[in-house]
This record gives sequence, C-alpha cells and structure tokens, in this order.
Amino acid sequence: MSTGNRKTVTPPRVTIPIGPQHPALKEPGMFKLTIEGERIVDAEVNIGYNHRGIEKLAESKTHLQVLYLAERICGICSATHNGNYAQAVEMAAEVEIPERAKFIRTLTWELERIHSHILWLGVAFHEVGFDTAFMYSWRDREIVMDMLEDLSGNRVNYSMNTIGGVRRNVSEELRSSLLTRLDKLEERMIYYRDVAIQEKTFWNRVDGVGVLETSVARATGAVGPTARGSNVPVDVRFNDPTQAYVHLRDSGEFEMILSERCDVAGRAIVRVVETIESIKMCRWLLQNLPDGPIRERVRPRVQPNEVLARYEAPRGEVVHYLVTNGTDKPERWKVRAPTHANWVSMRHTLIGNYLADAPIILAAIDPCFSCTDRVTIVDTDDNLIESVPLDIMRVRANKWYRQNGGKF
Amino acid sequence: MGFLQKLINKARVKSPYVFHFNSGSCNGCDIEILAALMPRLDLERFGVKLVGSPRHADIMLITGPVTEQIRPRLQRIYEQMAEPKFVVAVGSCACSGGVFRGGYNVLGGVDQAIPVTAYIPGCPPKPTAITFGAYKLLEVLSKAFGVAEKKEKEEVPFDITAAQSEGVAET
Amino acid sequence: MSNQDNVSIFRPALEEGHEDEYALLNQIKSEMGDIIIEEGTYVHIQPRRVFIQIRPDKLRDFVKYMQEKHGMWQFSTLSGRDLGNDLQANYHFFINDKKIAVTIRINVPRTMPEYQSITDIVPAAEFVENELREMFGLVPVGHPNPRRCELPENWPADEFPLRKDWQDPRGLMKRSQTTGPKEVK
Amino acid sequence: MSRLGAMEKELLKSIKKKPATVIYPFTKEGLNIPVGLRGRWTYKNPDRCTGCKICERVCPSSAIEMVECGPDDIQTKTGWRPICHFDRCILCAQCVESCPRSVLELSAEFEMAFLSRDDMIIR
Repeated sequence: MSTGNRKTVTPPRVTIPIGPQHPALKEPGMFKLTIEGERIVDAEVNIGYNHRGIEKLAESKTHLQVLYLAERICGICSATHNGNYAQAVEMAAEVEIPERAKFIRTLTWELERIHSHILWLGVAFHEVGFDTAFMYSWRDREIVMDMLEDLSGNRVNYSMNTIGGVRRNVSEELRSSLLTRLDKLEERMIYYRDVAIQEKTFWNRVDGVGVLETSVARATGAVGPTARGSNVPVDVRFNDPTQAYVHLRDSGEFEMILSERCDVAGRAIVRVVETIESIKMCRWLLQNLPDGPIRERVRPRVQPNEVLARYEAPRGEVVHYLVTNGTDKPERWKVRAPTHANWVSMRHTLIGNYLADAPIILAAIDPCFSCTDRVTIVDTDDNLIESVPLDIMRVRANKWYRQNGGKF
Repeated sequence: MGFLQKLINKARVKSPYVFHFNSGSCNGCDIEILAALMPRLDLERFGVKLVGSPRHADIMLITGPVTEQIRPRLQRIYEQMAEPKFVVAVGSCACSGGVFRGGYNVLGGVDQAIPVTAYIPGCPPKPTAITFGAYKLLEVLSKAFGVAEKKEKEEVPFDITAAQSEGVAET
Repeated sequence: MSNQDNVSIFRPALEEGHEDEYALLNQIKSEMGDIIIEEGTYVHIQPRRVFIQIRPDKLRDFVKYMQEKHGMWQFSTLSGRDLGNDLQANYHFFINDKKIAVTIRINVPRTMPEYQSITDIVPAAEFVENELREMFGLVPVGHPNPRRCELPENWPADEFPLRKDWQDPRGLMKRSQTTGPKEVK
Repeated sequence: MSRLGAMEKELLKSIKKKPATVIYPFTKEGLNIPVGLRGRWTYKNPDRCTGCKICERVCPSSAIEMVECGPDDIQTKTGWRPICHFDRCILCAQCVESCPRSVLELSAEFEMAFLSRDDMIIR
C-alpha cells in the first residue's frame, strides 16, 4: 500500500540554550529557546548568574554605604538605584530635601535616561546589522556621557545623590554649557528618530516582530518602554511622581509616550521619542533651576518605618521596599529592577517568531542585554553540540533574511 | 627563539584579540569596554579586536566579582583559551570584589578563580584608562616576548590642569 | 505574634490630604472586613501608599476581589520579611486608575511556611515567588513552575540566606573578603 | 513608509568632518577631563591629618585601612594614618567628603594599570 510508505516530515524540535556568555554588554542570563524549523515554540529564561547577594550585604552596611552599593546594582541605571535609595531613606526619616537638590537629582536621572536610550538604540541598530548607525549613535552618546562626567566627576557611577540631597552643585558656567550641548543632542536625536522610522534597513527588521499584545503585557506585569510600546500607560514619572517630577507634571508640557504598535518597532519609537522628551525635560529643569542649598542634614539613625519608593528607570519601574528599625542600618531592603519584571513577558514576545529575530527581540526589552552572545545548539536527536557565537548567529540571521525576506 | 616564533610573537603583540567576559558585574565596566572600542577612542587602532569566542582570543577581559554560579563557567572558558593567554581584571570588582566584598555569593576578585596578568582599577575605569591598560599590557608583552621596539615613542607632554581650565572639549 | 520592634514601624497618616487612600481602604474594609487583620492595615504617611494585612488562607480570594472590583492589574513585586516567629510576604500592587500602591501582606508561621501561590491569577508573580522560596523558605503551594532561579546550583536546600538567623555556616561571607590573589593550580 | 536619503546625507557630511577619534595615548588632547574628576586616591595633606579614622568607617568597600605612622611619616595626633587598598577603592569620594579637615583627595589622574595587587596599596 502506497500510504504505508508515506512519511510525515515534521520539523525537528530543537532546544537552543543562549548564554550565559556575552561579549557585548550585560548580565549573564540564559534563554532556552525551543524551535521547530525556524519558529520559536517555547522559551524559558534562566537567571541567577549575576546574583551577588546585595540584599543580605546591605543589612551589614550603614545607609550611607548602602547608597554606593545600590549604585552598583546596575551600571547603566546607577543614578536610578542610588537616587531611589536616597529617596527611600529620606521618606523613612520624613525629611524634605531642598528644591534645588530635587531638581539636580531629577536632572541626573533624566540625563541617564538619555544615555541609556541612546545606548539601546545603538545596540538595536547593531542587532539588525545596521552598524553604521550603531557607530554614529555611540559617537553621539559621548556627548551625554561628557555632560554627566562634567556634572558628577565620573562617567558611569555618578554618586550624585546622598541622603538629604545631592553632593555637587551645578555652577552657572556648567549650566550654560549643558544647555548648549542639549541643543546639539536634540538635533541628533531628531535625526535618529527619522533614521529609525525611515530607513528600511532598520524598519523592515522590526516591523511586526516580537508582538506583545496589550492584554498580555498587562497580565505579565511588563514595565517601562516594553509596556508603553504595547499601549499600557505605566510610567511612574506621571503616575506616582516624586522629586521634581511633580513640577514637570504640573507644568503640563510633558506627556507619557505610548505606542499602539505592540511590536519591536513600537518599543523603538517609544524609546526614541522619549529621549527627545527627556532632553526637553532636562532643558526645562536647567532653565527653572531654583536657588538655595543643595543638601539637608539627616541624622544617621533613621526612625522605624517602612516605605515603598518607586521611580521610573530607563527600563521601567524600580521598586525599593525599605524597612528601617531605628539604627543606622536597614532592616530589610528589597529591590525590584525593571528587567526582572520583563522576563515573564519576554517568553510571550519570543513565541511564534523566527529564530532569526531572536536577538532583536531579546534586545528590545533592553535586558541588561548581553546575555545573547554565545549560542549553543543542542540537537536533541543525536546530542550534537555546536557552539555558535552570536555574531555568526547574526550573520546567519541576515542571510536568512536576504533569502526569505527579500526586502533589503 | 626561531625566526618564525619571533614573527608570531610580533604578530601577537601587534594585534591581540580580546574576549570579554562578564562574571557578575554591574555592566558599568562592560559598557566602558565597549565605549573604548567605539569611535571616540577606537581601540582597534592598536589592532585590538573584540571576538565572540574564547578559542580565538589572546586576552580575556573580565569584569565583575565572580559569582558562585559563574565560577565553573569562567574556569572552563579559561581552559578553553589557547596558550599563551592573558587575563585582565577590569574594574574594582574584578580586582578584589570592590563593594561586594563580604557577599555570600561572590568570590571577591577574578584572581580567586584564575590567574590574572594585569589589573585596571576604577569603578568603572574610564575608556581612556582601559585604553591605557591595554597599551601598557602590550608594552609588557612585547618586552616579555623580546620584540620591543628599539626606539621608544616619545609621549607628548600634556598638562591636565590647562585642559580643565579650557573647559569642555568639543565633540 | 510579631515581636515588639515591628509594631512601631507603622506610621499611619492623618485623614487630611489622604482622602483617596482612606476612601479605598474603607471600601475594602466594609466589603472584605472579615479577612483583614487590623494590626498591619493602615494608610502610610507617604502619599499614595496603602498597606493591608490579610489572613494567609484568603490571599487568592482577596487578590481576585481586588482585580475585579478595583482594577488592580499592575503587579510590582513581592518581598519577604523575617519577623522572628513569623515570616511575612508582601505583595506590592499598583492600582493604575486610582494611582494608589497597595501592599497586601500575609504572615505565616515559621514552622509551617506555606501559603497558596497566586501565579495562575497574576502571571507576573512567577519569578518573584520562586525567589521568595529560595531566599526565605516561604513555599508558595501550587506554583506551576518551581525551580531554582537566583542561588547557585550547589546551594543546600535547607539554607535561606535572607532569614535573620542564617549564620553563614560555610564561611562564605568571610571568604569573599579577599586581600590578595589566591594561589590557583 | 521607507525612503532613501536619511543616512546617505549624513555619510556625505562626515567626509568634511574631523575624525571623532582622539589619538590617545599619544596625546590627551580632545579628551574630556572635567574639574572634579574622581581619579586616584591621594593622601594629600598629611600635616592636617589627626588620625580620627572617620574615613575608614565610612568607606563602603573597606578600602581604607588605618596603619601606625612609620618613622618617615608625618606623625598624626593619634599615631595612625590611612592607607588605601586601591584594588578595592570604588572612587566614590565619600572619604573625601567625610574628612573633617580635607586631608584626602581624589586626584585627576586616571591612567592606572597594575601588574600585581601588592602594587595597588597607596600610602
């Protein structure tokens, strides 16, 4: 019988662990992608390679020392954790810091957002194989890095905040120089917005890729540009403002950036437009900088209290839950970094997409990202193990797109 | 030393391939390493190339205090590198554990897991410091291999305070 | 129940200036009053913060009620605390429409640290519930995907580093205070 | 949606531009070295030091250690002086800020590379 010889050909189901190595950027993480042919059918995230036991360590340090420990949770959002911890301790001690300190703190936060988003933009350009724009954007990122260095004295860990205010003042000279450079930066960012939207090299690779529906984004607790790219209005700067964001919100000149696209392109647009908005915020803050002292004395022993401090980091909402007990050390300090909230939704963005798109989808949540570097392909049938660096994977992805996408 | 060996050593010093490994760092050092390879300081001028596989690399740049979970992977990757291999610890965490000393899940420095050739302190080191570190390591290597150039390049004297008073450099 | 230090950490706010928060808390109290434990329930002096302590066995009911009645879909995080005799789990939610952060907490006895997982109704809680189990030994019963996520693979299963009585039996914290390179083979 | 030209114009423009690369380490021109850069830890004014140990206490990474003054050092009031284990220093400048008599400083020197951890103790 002829039907007896018929063979049903199903694409083999293969599991690909990605990570934990990464020569490019961020935390070591591991993604196990299960694929059928070119389609991803399941994804699992393994973390913990970067677990340093910070929360335990903090219980043996004073509030002032934890401030610097908090800064080193993440090198890209260092001012975020540093400032948010400072603000948590101030809330616990029920101290109101001077207005000028609030403005300078917010200015550091916003400048950091600009640098982080330009960094992401560069990485996204790199992941889709558009290295010219990658180099351009990193060249222009040096402008904002120099601004931060002039402001704080270090390029990455700014140590600008202290408990009760900020540590460095903004001189009149620095203020005008920052304003000039903000103009230049804005011009460049508008240009990158046009590149991101109009260059088909970039657009065709992100359009309709990695879809995360609004309902899924809500249920899985996505935060930051990942959620706002799916039209979920979560932005702590507007929903739960602290520091000078209260003034920024009240001025009515700024608005939450949302996109209805739900795909990687939506997230890219949210980030680029948000950068331009951030530049405007920085300018507003510098122009309306009030006079006065920059720090308030806070006693090292903080009264027993519990606070929940929230702030919108470049990648999303940061939550610090701090319990103080009357000594100069924290009783319990819990940190929820934004990427941690995005892991759950990541699975949904990956499923159903092509393997070739995996690097850009992983990069799109800005996952303290570099996890995506060395890929090991394990064939489940004969246990053949092949080690593939991400750059080769990227070349394969580009080749696959040339053959199948054909839009380049 | 045979002529061929000398040639190989010379080539090695002229164009070292580096591999970057994050052993639990905060990403600060990682982006600064990347920034050192970017247009402003273009480390590739010295022939330094960032590669994705330890098998291709001569120098491994390590950032981070080495967490317990990553230690066996770090040691395995170190073993995979071809001889001669050099390890550079970038940043305070990689040098000694830095602010994470006393944590229950870190080893406190790369030298607790694998031998380290050079240390670049700083939290994080500026890209210029990384460039300087790479440059210095190349000098040391060329001496060790006996391929140092006879004539030392003269450094242009530079006054830091003068540059600071001039204000901000134009980008 | 709880030791004395923890009673004093509550700093309730005056009604004035916190009308929205009190309105929400009073509505919840009138509708779900039987499962709320008064001791840890209050409006915090910080703007937009409400803390609610409930009976551990009613956690799922309460979360479902909050989702249906108050549109509480944004889950922030889950943090644990060691209170001595009890272990505490704090679920931090944010009500986006009313702009109020709600913390739901449950105390479970240290001898039987188990409660019902809410991962199936709040998918975002998957990672943090795993994390809480590792760090405090608070077991979410019915978790769909229990696995190790933060600690290294060779970590003993009966040690929970964030409990206050964890005394570092293997000298790990001392080991990492290095002063020089270690001789390696 | 897509059109040509956004990138090409920029490419043409950059022909006329100066190269963005700074030719460090042969010259430091063009680098951004701001006032107040946090660089190498220095024991700048030993004559003012009283040996009060505040710097040791505030250091988040326990990089500063108090040692007894040697015979060549300037003798402080308590007979102790700080040294810095620079491999642990995180350049936060909290010791500089906490010092009541501005003894310490983080200088603008940032070019640091060492071959051994023993060389990294700054006296």
